[in-house]
Amino acid sequence: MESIQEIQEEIVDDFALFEDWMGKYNHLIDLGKDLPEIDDAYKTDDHLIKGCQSRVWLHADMKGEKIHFSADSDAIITKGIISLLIRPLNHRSPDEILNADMGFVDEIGLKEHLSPTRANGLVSMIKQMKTYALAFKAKSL
Amino acid sequence: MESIQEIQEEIVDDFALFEDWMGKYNHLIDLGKDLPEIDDAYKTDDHLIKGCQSRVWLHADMKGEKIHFSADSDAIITKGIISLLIRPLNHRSPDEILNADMGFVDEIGLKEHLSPTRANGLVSMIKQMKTYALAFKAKSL
Amino acid sequence: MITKPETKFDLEAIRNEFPILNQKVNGQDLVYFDNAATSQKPKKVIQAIQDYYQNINANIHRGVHKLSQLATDAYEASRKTLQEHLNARFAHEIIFTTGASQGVNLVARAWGGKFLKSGDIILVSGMEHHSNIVPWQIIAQEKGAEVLPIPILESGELDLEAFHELLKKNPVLVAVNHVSNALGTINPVKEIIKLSHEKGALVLVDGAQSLPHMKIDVQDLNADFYVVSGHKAYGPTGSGALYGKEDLLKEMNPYMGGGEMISEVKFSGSTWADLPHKFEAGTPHIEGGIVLGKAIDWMNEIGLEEISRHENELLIYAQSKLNELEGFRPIGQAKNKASVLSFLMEGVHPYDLGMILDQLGIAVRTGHHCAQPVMDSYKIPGTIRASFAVYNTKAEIDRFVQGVQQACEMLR
Amino acid sequence: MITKPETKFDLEAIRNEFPILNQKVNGQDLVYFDNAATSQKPKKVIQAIQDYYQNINANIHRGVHKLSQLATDAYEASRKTLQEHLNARFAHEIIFTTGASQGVNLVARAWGGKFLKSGDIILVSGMEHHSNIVPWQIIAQEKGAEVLPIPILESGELDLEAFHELLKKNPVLVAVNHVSNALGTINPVKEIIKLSHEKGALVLVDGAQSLPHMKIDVQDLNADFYVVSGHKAYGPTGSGALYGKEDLLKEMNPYMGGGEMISEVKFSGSTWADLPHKFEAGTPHIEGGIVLGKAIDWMNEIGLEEISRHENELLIYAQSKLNELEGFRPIGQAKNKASVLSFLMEGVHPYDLGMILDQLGIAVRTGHHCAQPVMDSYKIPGTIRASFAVYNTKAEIDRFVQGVQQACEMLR
Ligand SMILES: Cc1ncc(COP(=O)(O)O)c(C=O)c1O
Ligand SMILES: Cc1ncc(COP(=O)(O)O)c(C=O)c1O
Repeated sequence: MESIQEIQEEIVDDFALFEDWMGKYNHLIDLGKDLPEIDDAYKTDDHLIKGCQSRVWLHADMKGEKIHFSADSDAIITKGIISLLIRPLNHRSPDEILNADMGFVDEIGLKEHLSPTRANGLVSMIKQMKTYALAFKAKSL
Repeated sequence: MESIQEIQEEIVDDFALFEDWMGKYNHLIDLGKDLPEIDDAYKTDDHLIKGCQSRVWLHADMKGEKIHFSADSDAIITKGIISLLIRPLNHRSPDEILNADMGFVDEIGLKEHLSPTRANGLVSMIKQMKTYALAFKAKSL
Repeated sequence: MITKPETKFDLEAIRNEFPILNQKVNGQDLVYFDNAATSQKPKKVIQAIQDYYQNINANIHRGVHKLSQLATDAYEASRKTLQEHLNARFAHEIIFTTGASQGVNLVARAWGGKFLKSGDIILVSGMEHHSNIVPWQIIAQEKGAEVLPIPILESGELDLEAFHELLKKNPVLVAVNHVSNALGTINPVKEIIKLSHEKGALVLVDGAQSLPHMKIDVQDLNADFYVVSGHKAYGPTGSGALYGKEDLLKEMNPYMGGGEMISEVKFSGSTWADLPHKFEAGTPHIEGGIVLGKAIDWMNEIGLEEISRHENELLIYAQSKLNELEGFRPIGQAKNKASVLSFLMEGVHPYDLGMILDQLGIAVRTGHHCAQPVMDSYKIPGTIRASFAVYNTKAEIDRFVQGVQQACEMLR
Repeated sequence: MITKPETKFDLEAIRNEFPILNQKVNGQDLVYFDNAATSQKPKKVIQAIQDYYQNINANIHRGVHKLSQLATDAYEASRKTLQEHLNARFAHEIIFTTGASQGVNLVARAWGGKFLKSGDIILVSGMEHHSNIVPWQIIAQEKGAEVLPIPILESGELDLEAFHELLKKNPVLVAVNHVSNALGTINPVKEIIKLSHEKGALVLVDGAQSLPHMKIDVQDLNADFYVVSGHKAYGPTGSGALYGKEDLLKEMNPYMGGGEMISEVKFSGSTWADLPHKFEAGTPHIEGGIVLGKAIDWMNEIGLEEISRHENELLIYAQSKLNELEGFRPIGQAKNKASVLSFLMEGVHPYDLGMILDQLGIAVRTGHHCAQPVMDSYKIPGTIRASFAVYNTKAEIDRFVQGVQQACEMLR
């Protein structure tokens, strides 16, 4: 399997193909549409991430040593962003996830999503993924 | 007896003799020093005028049809200003006092004392003098 | 009576007064349609701020020195401007606040803290901004009182029949906005006040959204309390005012403790200053207070009638253009509306639409607009809101409508 | 560790940054010695205000559009600046306020409203500004708690022996300023906090007068709450901050209700947002919050050590010059003092002296300086207070001392 960083570089390269924001956003929207559906059982308030203007549900399972994420949102661009985050972090060990540097979102040119305002859930999403990782790590100790 | 306005004009003329603020203030300080003393019995909290940075006591008596004012302050410039106000208004009928236009203080070039800030009691003093007049008028009706 | 000087509405001249509008956002000319959140500021206002700091900055009310006097005079002159603008009886009925929210909180705490009793009922309209709901909830909980919503109709208007029924419960206070920030509805506050008074209830009107758009006359309305926000009306951030009837303000508790608001402080007990100082503890936002008056002057120079005529034109134009788009669903269609246009596009999440519009340089707001109960009553998570100010143009609306169309094509 | 850049203290360059100082007052060059009331603002601060309104003005935290993001980022960056400047552990321990007064009121209401019980004791130093007395009196009265003063000595220092005795009463909170605005005393707050904590009392430190003059380290002090005011530290009016320890802030009630501070609003009940938003209801003074950070940057560019070294020189110089005048009586002669010089001239009322100095273009403050209990303990109605900032000069002090002499000759 590729490393987290390799996948991130791939994603950055993918986005580099687009010359304007329209291309990027269309790609993001496509990614959103392709995001595997989350089990309806997890679309509950417990799984809602606070601090997003659109609703975002995130669930994590431990399969063996690895964490499996699934997520959904009512907004399609948000789903695209979720997809960007899940791709590199899915099926990784808690430590890998905890150590992952997610700065690649900036390189894509989606910096507006990185700003720590409450309208944007990206920071909260990353935090929540890392929180899951931490919880699973604690359990396994 | 001269009219209120005549006395005011006199005061304005007096002050016009001074070319600079020093002269004016020295004159004001002299007026303050010359202000007749108030009866100690009236230097009580009841007679304090609110809104002055220095303490100002004002008392009014009805003598016949006319009002007699006496006042004091712990600050000498304030006493000078009191003196400016009392001179035209003393021994006048309530109506004369109520109708008096006190804009002459402005003409003297002591405008800074007229500003309705709470540091400056001039406005409060004039108000209090008119309040006394109103009270005596009401009583006599 | 002052006769109004002849004014000619010159949109280009007005736009030239707003340096920020000449900006590129994401490579495109900025279209700023987030005016209900906060308005942009004319040069006159920005310049007045600079003038304040370069010429007369000083702490007010207590200084004997010249700068302090100049600053105090300017501050009190601004209070007078607000008094005249809102047609209050006395200048001391105007309390400077940091915005509409603080105004409501002040009344909830200083009036409610003293007079609210267990079992009392407060009616709050169902289209209020959180700032006119939560302060009542907090004080009501403290006092064992109850906050009941006045329901709204599908049209986005208050359900006046339901209101009549609710009045039978003898509420002690009714809280309602003059203009809804989420729906644009202009509420019949004069009638609401009259009905409420007949039942002995006081009325607080939230004028955060009315000040920038229309003439307000607190005596004609007979409002007991009226709060406004400066930053939404071309003024500085952190500025605002509360109007309250003198006799009510006099009876209320102080709100904050501090300098300025006292008559005498002793450890054995302190006494309060007269109005308006009783409610203005600490060094106020002097710059904000002074320059809010300049913003009001600026609006009056253009003329409130001209402002609302122009904005209304924009509203009607935008509505008719959007109507041509597939899946357009306006939220809030009251007969009487200010220049706030809330809507949804079928199959498109407001957030997605907002993001794409932003890429096109167009600033709108998306979400619940701090009015979750409104969204709940429509059973929607939020809306897209375009809100217009005097400097907006039809050409901007064309770009906006085109942007909405383009975004929908991308997103659907 | 960041190594400090070499700075050279260049007084003339500093003065050039303050356009207001070039002014004539009553025909004379302005000497501004009323800095403890409010400081003047450097060009950098005035320019930052203009930049804000001309480039990024928008409402913060909720907008998806570019301007809103820029404004939010700038606002949060300023919070970070304050965090670093005060050495708080987390940025969310910094709550933006409208000044020191609101900071104290917030704690009194949001902490006291929840935790204060009947019979509880709050110790308040006898040299507090009204803003750190009255809020405690108000909440204490509501809750049946008691406010006891910590006496002060003739020297203008706190009576630490008496404080020891008072601690035996097991107070729940101690309120004390870092620097007294009326006397200039720098209080040993670290020691006071240590002693208070040993007895289980929380400590609120009023830093309104320390922020402009010295390095503050809330963790080193171990302060529970620390309030500052922006306008006294070269920042805009209406700006300020409260530092509070995370666990304390988390447990407290909200202060105001409104937008921003909620997580969810329903008529059946609302829930609160996380820190710091829980305490920042309504649209904040965005300009003030952002530019306060710039003012702090400006101070740090000069260097706090340089600032206090210069101010201390002025204090010593002024004191020695005034000492030569007949009837000079300093009020407050603590060993550890900031650049506040309170005094009386025998046989002269402070108000008279202030008026004459004003005629000479010299701005000082006269009166009780919102600290009536201090005046009561000295049994005086007030003092004349000259307070120095980094831009003041010895030449100005010469003019001031000459002015005092001249005034005394006129007045005696
Ligand atoms: C020691 C002290 N505390 C509190 C305050 C109140 O600060 P603000 O007026 O900024 O609220 C002041 C200002 O006068 C002060 O000097
Ligand atoms: C209707 C309404 N009320 C109250 C407020 C709160 O005003 P402010 O944020 O200025 O306190 C707003 C602003 O969002 C509003 O639109």
